[in-house]
Amino acid sequence: MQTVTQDKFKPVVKTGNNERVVRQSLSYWADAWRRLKKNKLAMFGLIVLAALTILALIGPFLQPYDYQTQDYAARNFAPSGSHWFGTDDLGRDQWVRVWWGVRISLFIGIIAAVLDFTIGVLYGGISAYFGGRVDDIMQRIIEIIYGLPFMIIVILLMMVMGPGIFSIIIALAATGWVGMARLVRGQMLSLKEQEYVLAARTLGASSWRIILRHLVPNALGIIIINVTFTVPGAIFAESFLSFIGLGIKPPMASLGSLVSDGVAVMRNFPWRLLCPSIVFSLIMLSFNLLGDGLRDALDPRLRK
Amino acid sequence: MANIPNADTILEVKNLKKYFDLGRGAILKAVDNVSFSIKRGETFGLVGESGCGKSTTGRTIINLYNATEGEVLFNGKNVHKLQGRDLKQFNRKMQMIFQDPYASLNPRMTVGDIIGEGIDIHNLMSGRQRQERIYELLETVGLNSEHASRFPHEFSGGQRQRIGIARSLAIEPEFIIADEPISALDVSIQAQVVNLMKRLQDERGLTYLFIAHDLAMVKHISDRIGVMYLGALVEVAEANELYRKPMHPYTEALLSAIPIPDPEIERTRERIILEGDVPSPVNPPSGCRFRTRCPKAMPECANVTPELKEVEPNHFVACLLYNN
Amino acid sequence: MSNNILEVKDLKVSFHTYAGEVHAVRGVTFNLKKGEALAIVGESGCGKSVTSQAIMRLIATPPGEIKSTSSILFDGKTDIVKLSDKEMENLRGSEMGMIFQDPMTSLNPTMKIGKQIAEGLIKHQGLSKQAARERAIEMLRLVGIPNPEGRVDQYPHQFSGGMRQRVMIAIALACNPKLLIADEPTTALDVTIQAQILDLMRDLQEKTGASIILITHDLGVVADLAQRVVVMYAGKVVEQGSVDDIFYNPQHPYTWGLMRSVPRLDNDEKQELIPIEGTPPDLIAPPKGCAFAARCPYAMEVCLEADPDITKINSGHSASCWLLHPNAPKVERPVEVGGHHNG
Amino acid sequence: MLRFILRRLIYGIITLWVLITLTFILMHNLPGDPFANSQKLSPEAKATLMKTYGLDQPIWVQYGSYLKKIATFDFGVSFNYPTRSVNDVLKQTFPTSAELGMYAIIIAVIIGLTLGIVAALNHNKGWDYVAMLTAIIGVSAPAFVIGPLLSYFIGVKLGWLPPALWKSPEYKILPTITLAFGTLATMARMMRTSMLDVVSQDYVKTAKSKGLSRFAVVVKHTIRNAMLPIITILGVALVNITTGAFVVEQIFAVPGMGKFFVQSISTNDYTMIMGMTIFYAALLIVAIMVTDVMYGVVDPRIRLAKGGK
Repeated sequence: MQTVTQDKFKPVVKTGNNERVVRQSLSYWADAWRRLKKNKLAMFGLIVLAALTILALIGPFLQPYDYQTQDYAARNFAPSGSHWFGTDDLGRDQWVRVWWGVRISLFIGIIAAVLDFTIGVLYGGISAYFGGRVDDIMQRIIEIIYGLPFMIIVILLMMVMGPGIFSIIIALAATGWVGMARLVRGQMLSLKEQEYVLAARTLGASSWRIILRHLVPNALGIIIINVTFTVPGAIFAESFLSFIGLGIKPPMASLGSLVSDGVAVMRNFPWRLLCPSIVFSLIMLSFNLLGDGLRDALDPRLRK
Repeated sequence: MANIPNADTILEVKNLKKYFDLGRGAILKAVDNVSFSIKRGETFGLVGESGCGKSTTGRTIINLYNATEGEVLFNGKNVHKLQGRDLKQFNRKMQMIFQDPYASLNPRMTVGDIIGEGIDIHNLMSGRQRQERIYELLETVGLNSEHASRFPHEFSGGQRQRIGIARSLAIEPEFIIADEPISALDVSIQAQVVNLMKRLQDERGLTYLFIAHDLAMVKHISDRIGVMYLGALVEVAEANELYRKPMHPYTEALLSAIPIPDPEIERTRERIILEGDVPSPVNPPSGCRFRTRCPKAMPECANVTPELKEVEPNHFVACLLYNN
Repeated sequence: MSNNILEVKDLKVSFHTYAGEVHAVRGVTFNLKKGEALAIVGESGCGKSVTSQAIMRLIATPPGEIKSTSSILFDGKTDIVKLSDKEMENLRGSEMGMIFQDPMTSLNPTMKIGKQIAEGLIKHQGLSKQAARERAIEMLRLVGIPNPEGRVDQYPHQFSGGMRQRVMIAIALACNPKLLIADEPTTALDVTIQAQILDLMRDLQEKTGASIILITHDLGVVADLAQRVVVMYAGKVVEQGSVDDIFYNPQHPYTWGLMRSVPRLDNDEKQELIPIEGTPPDLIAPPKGCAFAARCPYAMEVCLEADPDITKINSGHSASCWLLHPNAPKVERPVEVGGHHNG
Repeated sequence: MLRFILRRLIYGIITLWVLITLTFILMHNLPGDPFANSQKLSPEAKATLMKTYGLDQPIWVQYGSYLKKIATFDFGVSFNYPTRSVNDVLKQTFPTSAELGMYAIIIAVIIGLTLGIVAALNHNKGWDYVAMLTAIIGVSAPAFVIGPLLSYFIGVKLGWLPPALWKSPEYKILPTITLAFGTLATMARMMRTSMLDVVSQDYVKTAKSKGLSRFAVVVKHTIRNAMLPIITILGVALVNITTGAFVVEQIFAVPGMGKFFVQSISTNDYTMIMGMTIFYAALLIVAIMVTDVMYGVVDPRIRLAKGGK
């Protein structure tokens, strides 16, 4: 038996508030940002992406060349002080061409993501919102499109429309939205049955209010995750097309076409392969790392 | 019919049916011909096992679902025919408390905005006044004003459930449907929520439809109780009467199945153990739905669907045993 | 002491999380006699499930850790804490079986249920596939599944919740274990199905003589099935004794609180429910002194400073509360608790 | 179950039909006519050719005969080399591509799944990081980057393996690795996620509580169930491998369908493109269909459900 002095047996006066919440208050987005910041790989991806974006914007101006002027006196130079990434067989500066390629990649990636997002959210949202027959028909259409090998459709579209950025974007947008539409529909259908949405309905909330205040904010996290993976997908698709000769027209450069040209001459001028390959892989890597990080940060299942 | 409507009746459910089309010709008869009424200021408990249609009944009453057949009269008006201003008015008068304290609060909204949503929708107040009202509601349910800026995930299950109650109170309803409000909570917390609900009823003259599977808690809070089985109401009686004198064999079995926290009673108690499982509401048995598990089933139970009849004053049973 | 099938001594289990070490079980001691049914009750997060999983050594390490000073003596000789993984595998399933809370997720959805029962038999009793199958059918019959010959080759999704819990019981009892641990076995089931399962468990205990540890939060289920009760709060045992001790002569304010917060079906007058205010402490930083002090209406200064000793009430009944200290002021037990019985 | 298979079959056929129609419409909207390139042709000769190919007929007649031809597996002859039929080219190149694809998918599945399993079983430990690093590199560096680099460093610089061509077994290593890499990475990631999901399931705890050995728990209960969702992505993996082969065959000068397809694209050989597109598409649609059905067969929850999903 522990020895205790008598005065310790006085009842304590309860002052504390039982309902005090001690944790710091954080909104979903603030908390997601905090998690993302803790994720070193994701932050690496974010920083590299920022650096690449800046270089894509200013890179071409750091050298006194442009992407198309040919200089027969300076053919196939190795990287040096005057041509940081060397030159190609027409004497064009590789540094400038690579950053032009990055510009195109990022541009296409972002536009494709925006289009995917817009079409996908509209299609999926309409399908889920109206339900019933509309949903049925829209879903059948999706199932059919989903079964199509999308790269082959893109190739066909490119052949009809001819090469160029515009064609690529149209071709990617025409095929890429299906995944997003399915995701949005699934999200909306499950969110619609959530008790907080039912609660809003019993309060008499209008459809718009439910969509804007309840459905969209709660689906946004997963949609954003999907978008971050759409971007590298589109960048890959563009480079792939350019690589097989269906993408960007010369003299404009794309990372895909630069790699493709590099393959032909890699035995003699390996830097022509290495420079665009490394930059391209860095872009893909950063987007994937960032996407993984965002998934961990935004996925509600991981929240406690 | 369960009750003769009069001025005291706030809610009347008449021959309500709610079917769900599962596709391929399969129809789930979640609620099949249910009638009862609730008097102003009373608590009506609705009990039954999972899948018996008690939650669907609640949701159909509050107009989250359309009725397949039958009608729900709230203050004498058919709930499913309301439009425009009448509908808005109805939304203010009837509210719901939900089961899952995690899913019933929007995780992206602050507690203040969650509670204030009803105020915003009905344009009741704004600015400081709205703020004051939210603080007041938080205090009513035992929380305080500093909680308004926080998010739902920072609260425990019991606290969240009280936030849900505050949300429903914000627009000053007359009638609240509580759909299993305590089944997700720990026992010691259940009492917090139930006591709060009782206090609010006394202070504000609320009417409750209390849906739950925990008969002991339903009996504790309710004035009258309806027992549901497979989409049908099998017995309605005053709470103590139902326990003292269950008439329907299902009610009897249900009551006997509940273990009582008293070892001495448990040691001597004879239990009625029902055989098998509840049949599927997609393909319910003909006649009386309980007959496949009923220890007292008779041959004619397969052919005749028993109707809810007042066998004793204010005690209604749907069973052929009481048909003569 | 060979009378005991299980002796748990100073069991401590922690989980290492990103936020720090969570002390889920903080020194739990109790014994289980042969053939006895013991219930562990408490609120969610009190450590009752962790205790049961520690006995089965089902706690993933890491993040979990059973402290090496703990001991769980099985059948008077084997210390479960010190067994190698291999030795533990031989004990699990053959000497002790377990039933989990959710029958919908506890069975492998892609394996025939007969095979799921047979697995343990093949491993522990060296039965042939055919013999194990025969025994699986026998087990299904024993747990009351109609047409076991036909059902043995079906998959879990073809069974209802109650039927799946019967299958789980068949799996747990297949090798005639000496100890059956049931972790909230009826919580996910409807009352009429719960009655079936409780009935079955009582029946099987009589037939097999297995000892049972029943984890539950439902005092009704405790009164129905258990002979002894351990009440846990915040990772510690606050009171333990026979069911009669706990229900008719409870000593700890937390036990009182548990009893007062549930309504009784057999009470006609509307008694007031008295909730335990507040919420249990976060076990990342367990409070100094008695963990219940913050919610206890009788808390004294000493409660906030030091953990109370275990006080013996009678041979099998003990509680940890400063109110039981000889110098403590006398507190009347609330009348609602154990009221109509001369404890 | 029968209903489930039938449903998949009908979808497959509709998809195929949509694709054939799409191909037809797109081909008819190509800029210029197919003979625009050959300036040597006189207008008369051109008209004769148009007649031979039925291009002077109304469009729906063309569509009808097109469908009929495809239904009888007659893809016509090459526009550019009228002596070569599309079928001949397919017969000639398909075996090579199939061989390469087969190797790649086998390697991707075996190594990918192993990597995923190892990573999941060593969650947040060394092996997990190694596996995931491999996976993320695989996802970030597609075939047209990995391929040339492997060819250059291992083939040209180090000279360990032939940098190109498709002859004896050692020639086949680099193309196979290149083609398998991306899919391998996807497989590894998927399998890891799926495994981590299954490991935390209650039934794994049940399996442990029976006293099964760690090995038995992992093999019989965890991996088995974790594989189920992987089956559904096998179809997609096959699609990726097929399109990846366009590039890989180009880089390593493998005389397969992909290389020929890319060549046809650059020479605007329209009948060839059409024929090959449909062949490819049919192949892939069937593959997706088969994996879908396979999933249904393996998962008893679908197999034994009444009337499909």
